Amino acid sequence: MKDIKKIEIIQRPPPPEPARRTNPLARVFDELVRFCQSRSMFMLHYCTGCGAIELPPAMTSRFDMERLGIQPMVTPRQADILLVTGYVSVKTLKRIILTYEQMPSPKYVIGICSCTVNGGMYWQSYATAKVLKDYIPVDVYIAGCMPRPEAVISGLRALMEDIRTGRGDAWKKYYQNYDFYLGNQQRLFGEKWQTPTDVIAEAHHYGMMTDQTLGEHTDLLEQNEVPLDALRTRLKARTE
Amino acid sequence: MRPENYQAVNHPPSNEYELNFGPNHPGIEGNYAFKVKLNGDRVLEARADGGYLHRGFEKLMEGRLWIQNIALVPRICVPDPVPMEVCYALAIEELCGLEVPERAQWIRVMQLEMSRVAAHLFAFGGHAATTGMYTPMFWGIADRDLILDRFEELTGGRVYHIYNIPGGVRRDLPEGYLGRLSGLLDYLESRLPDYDNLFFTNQVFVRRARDVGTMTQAQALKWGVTGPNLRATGLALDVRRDDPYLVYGRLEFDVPTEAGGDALARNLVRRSELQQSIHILRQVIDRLPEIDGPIRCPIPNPLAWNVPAGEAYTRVESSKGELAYYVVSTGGGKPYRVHVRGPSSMHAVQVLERLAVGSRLEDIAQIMFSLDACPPEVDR
Amino acid sequence: MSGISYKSKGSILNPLKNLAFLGRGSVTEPLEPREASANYRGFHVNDWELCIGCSTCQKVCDNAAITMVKIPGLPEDPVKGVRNERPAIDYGRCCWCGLCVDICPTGSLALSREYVHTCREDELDSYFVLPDPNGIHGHYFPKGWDKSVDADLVDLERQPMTEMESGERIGSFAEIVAGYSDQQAIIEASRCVQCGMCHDSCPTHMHAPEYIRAIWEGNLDEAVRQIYRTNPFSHICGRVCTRRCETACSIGRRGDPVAIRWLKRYAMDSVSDERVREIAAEGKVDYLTGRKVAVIGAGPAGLTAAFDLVKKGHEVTVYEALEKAGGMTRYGIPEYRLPYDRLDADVAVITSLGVGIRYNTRVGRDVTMQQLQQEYDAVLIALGLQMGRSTRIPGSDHENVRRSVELLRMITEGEKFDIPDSAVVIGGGNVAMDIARSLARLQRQAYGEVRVTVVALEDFDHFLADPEEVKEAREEGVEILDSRGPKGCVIDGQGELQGLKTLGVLSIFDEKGRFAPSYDESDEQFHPGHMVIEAIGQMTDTALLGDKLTEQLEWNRGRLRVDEEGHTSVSWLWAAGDMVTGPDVVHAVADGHRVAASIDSTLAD
Amino acid sequence: MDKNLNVWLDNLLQEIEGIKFRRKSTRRVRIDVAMDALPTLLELLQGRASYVHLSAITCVDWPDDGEFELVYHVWSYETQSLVSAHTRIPRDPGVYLSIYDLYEPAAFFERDIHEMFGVFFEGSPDMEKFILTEWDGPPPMRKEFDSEAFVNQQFEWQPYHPDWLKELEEEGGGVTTRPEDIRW
Repeated sequence: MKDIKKIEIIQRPPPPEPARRTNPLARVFDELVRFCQSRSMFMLHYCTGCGAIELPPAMTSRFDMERLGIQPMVTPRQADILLVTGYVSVKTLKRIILTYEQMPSPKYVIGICSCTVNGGMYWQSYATAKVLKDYIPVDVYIAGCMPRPEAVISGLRALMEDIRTGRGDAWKKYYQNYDFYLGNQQRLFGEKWQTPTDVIAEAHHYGMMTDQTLGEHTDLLEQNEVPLDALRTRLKARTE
Repeated sequence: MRPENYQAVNHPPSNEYELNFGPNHPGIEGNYAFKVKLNGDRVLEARADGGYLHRGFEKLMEGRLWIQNIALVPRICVPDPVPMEVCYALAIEELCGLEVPERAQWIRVMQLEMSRVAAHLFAFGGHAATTGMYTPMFWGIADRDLILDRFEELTGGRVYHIYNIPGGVRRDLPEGYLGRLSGLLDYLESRLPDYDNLFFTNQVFVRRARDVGTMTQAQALKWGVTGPNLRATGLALDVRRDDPYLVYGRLEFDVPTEAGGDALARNLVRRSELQQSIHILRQVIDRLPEIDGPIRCPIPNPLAWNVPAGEAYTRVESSKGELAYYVVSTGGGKPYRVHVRGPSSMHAVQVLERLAVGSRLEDIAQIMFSLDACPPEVDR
Repeated sequence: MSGISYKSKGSILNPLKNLAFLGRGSVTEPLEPREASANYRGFHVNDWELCIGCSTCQKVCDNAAITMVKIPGLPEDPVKGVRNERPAIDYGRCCWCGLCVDICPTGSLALSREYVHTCREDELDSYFVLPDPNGIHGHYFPKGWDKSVDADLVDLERQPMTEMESGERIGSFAEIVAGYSDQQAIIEASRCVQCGMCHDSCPTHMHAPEYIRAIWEGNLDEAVRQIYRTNPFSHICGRVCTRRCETACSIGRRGDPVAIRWLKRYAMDSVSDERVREIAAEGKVDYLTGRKVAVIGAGPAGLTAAFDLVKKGHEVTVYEALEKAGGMTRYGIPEYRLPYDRLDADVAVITSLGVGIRYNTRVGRDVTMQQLQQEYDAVLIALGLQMGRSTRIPGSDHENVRRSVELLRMITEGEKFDIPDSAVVIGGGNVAMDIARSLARLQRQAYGEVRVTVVALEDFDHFLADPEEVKEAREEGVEILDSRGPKGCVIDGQGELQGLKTLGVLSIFDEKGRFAPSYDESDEQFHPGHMVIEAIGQMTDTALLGDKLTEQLEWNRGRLRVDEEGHTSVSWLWAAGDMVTGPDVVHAVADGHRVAASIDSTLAD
Repeated sequence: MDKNLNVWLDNLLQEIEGIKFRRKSTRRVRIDVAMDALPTLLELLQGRASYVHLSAITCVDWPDDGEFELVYHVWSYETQSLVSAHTRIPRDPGVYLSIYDLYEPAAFFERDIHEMFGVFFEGSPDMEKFILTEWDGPPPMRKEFDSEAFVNQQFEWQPYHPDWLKELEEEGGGVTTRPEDIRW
């Protein structure tokens, strides 16, 4: 059964060419879409690290990111931006990847603080992942430890500008180079690492299959695939 | 491709089910999670799941010089960093026998209270947001930001001040600083009635928080609850008064209490502490100009600094409760062992797990925010 | 209980309270970033003019965020303590704690008020920044967190050295400097930031950071071990070294440099002579190579070479014309600066390793160079500068016009001479100070008062002698006059020397930088003195080489020409020490090591 | 306060053998006690001397002695003083008794010590992993675990090579000392 599937993967058709819009009207339409997109973004409400402490000021009246059209959103399914605020412990990184994969495309990742770049001040720590962009593609980095709300807003504006000009497409990299990202994830979490989201199928759907999408790591993914099961929590009866 | 692998999820035969609550959840303070077992929306069992913010601080500190750790310690509790810095500095001062100049002690008290005000504003803002009241959150956080402005002016950093080093503080007050701080206190004091109107006596909040997460005095003592959460059960216990450090022994302040022991009482204690902290800050502003002198005693070259062998246990009252550092030195250039006892390590784990049982699912957020649990303190 | 009445039910009109807020302004800040506070900790700026590349910031950085980068084109000068390296900051690590600023010995590093930097994933290289005065994006931002007196983590003040009072010390030749106590030494050693500038600037590259660290750790054996890695004359160098290390010391940029010389002295004095000998013998090979080396001159250079060679298993014999070893350090340096027993201790370490010294054996008189050539595989000449130069001014051939070298040797040997009741010293170097202060002591002992005048060509801003020497000499009653050139000695009708006439100096060097002093003829002064001492430099007496050898050798303006390793043009002959490098103990030691390595490798072939 | 404490401590000394007592300051007392006697001591402290608040339990690793030091910090709200009870247990097998019956907060600290040091507490209600659920290495707080070496082996660093550095390298300059070369 597994072997058959593996062959199936290899025989997948090459990724289709991204559709080109030659019609000038369509291009104007694209512009408009991007403009609207850049001015209406939902930021996932997930405080992954200490940099999150500067997000409430940025969100609330003093720095007011709502005037940019950015609002917190509680579910990943409706969020556009994932802010990785600072260090990511390995345990959190799993949740970040799960969350990221759940977010609908186009999605944007902002890496805040030093820690997302090169480990930051926890570079010696056995518990934190060091280079975020090895695990998920990042659109914008904001420097600081932690960055002030003004810097966060500057970063968000940079992202908006990228989206408006059509450059904010780091999310495509995740599909195009899925094998690379998965490989790094597997290195950290072990070979059995699985996520409930079928990224390969999504890559097909978006037409973003490249020769980098599949590779040895995705093979491993298929090999170790286990049927989805209800998550079992280990709860013990506790007597008061 | 994937659907063919799907298997039907076996539902338990009763209404009982298990739910992962957090870490990515607006009702969770910080990055923290619960696994809860529910019957309907009634919590049968809750189990804290931490470690999302674990960085191995205690291990990291063993690998760094004594002075380098001053940059590390404030990160252990993000909303209220100053007690961390002061507590660590106090421990080293005890080990080295350093005499902190009086002026530095007053400046430290000033920061501690500023930090407490900021943390309490943040806490009630967060609690308001989970109650569905966004205006108090906006107000609390915006007013906290004004304190951060003063911190920035004093220490050069908005959130991570890295300002207290063993032996004293790193800078003297800027010109006219106390005047501006005094102005800020006037403003904050004028805001207190607004907060009361909007939040603390607002029936929407009062009825939501009353009798949620109630603990008795005996339970609180048994569970190791400290700080405002303990005082909300009617016990006037405060490290600042019982185990005075710095110049707290010479300051006049009340230790406010409430009798209820519920989420409402805990918030009201914090509200009263805002008032007390402002009161303390005013005393500092009055006294500080009279106290001249250095702001730091001489300390050795950081690269050649061996702290004498020994151990010290220092306690500080943070906005969350009793914060303690246990520092062991073997006479080397780096700490041999640093243990951080964050107040939330009780509140966010055992206390929350117990208070949640029997409450409703939506109360978990209420309880967590009313306990002002700070996950990074737990995870460290 | 607080007085908050949460139990009141409120009123339906409560929302009307909102009206009170109608008049309030918005708290919202403009979208553009605000200016940060006056001591904000933003991105780094570094003043490249001030920065010396000492890498102290790198050591204190808790996040390993600082990389030292070599920048070609920047000045690099080990003697001044400047490296052409600058710190580069990794903003993927930095936590903006500002410890690097607080510890920066020069005060070049600061944090600016700039705090916004964003980039895309492929531009992440922009997180690795080489800070310069312009900041990360090349826009000017005012400085934020800067060096301040309060926050300075560098201890700028040196531990005071206990010295004899001038009144006390003038009466005798006892050592002036008391040396550090244990506690003082540890505190002084703790000031070191281990930048290694001293190591780079030292002619023999002593491992000063290592031994200072060892002193701080209380491990004095280790300190001595580190010292003996490069310098067998450590008692001497701990007292009279010209200490280029302290000139280069990065702490000295803004404060007192670490007292490296005194620390070395402390380490040497604290360890017993026997233990020093044991430590010095570590690493000596336990076999003999069967090669024999002759060293002429038991001064620092010759003995250092002998020390190295004997540790490599060669048999070394040192020929010394005088009756004791030490060369100029014994016969040129007065006892109040360098007690003879310490010098003896240094020599004893070397002899204990098996170096044989033949005293009172003058090559050229008692033994010839030809004999040495036949008897030994290699010969090293380390003669030193034992002949004083003369000013050749009118009257300088008078018997009471003496050379400082000769006089100092006589004082050391206890030879009797007529102590003049007044004297004039020509010269402004340390030797001039030595002879002036020695004479002052003798005068005090003989007449109870000091009448010594020193006239120097240089002005005080460019003085050659160490400032402490000048200060101490003055305290001892020596009169020092700067910018005065000698015109002639005044001799009265009876042929008695009466004093020296000097002229004011206009300039010392001509426009090409050559030594050609010009004088102001109208500014003439007379300095009375029954003795005039010339302390203007020394030269080597190479007569012992013999005519044949002198012809074989290559010469450069009267100096023996040697290659970089001290090898002369004659294959079996090497030369080292002051006669090659000029007068300085530590240079001589460095030269001794260099030439020993050369001899060793030649003998091994 | 001090007087009472002294009287009480005298009584205590009579009841437990092998106890060492040192007053560090007016509010800090250090007691060294053998591992068998510690539960008794804590029971007495709690039951008779009002030390009801367990502030923390600290574990200190002394690999050279082959021991773990456990420090129980208990605070008395009445006498307003802190007693730190030190005891040492053998590193191998690293098993000790839980004091959960006496002090409930001990559950958290014991669980934490179990995760971080691998000391098992018999009778503790919960020895499951809490923080390091996704960690399968050795207990990280033990001295022999070298976090920095682990990190360098496990993770890769951001490879910076900015333009300015390329230019400098062309001119003959470049990186001379990396931070990892001079770890202090």
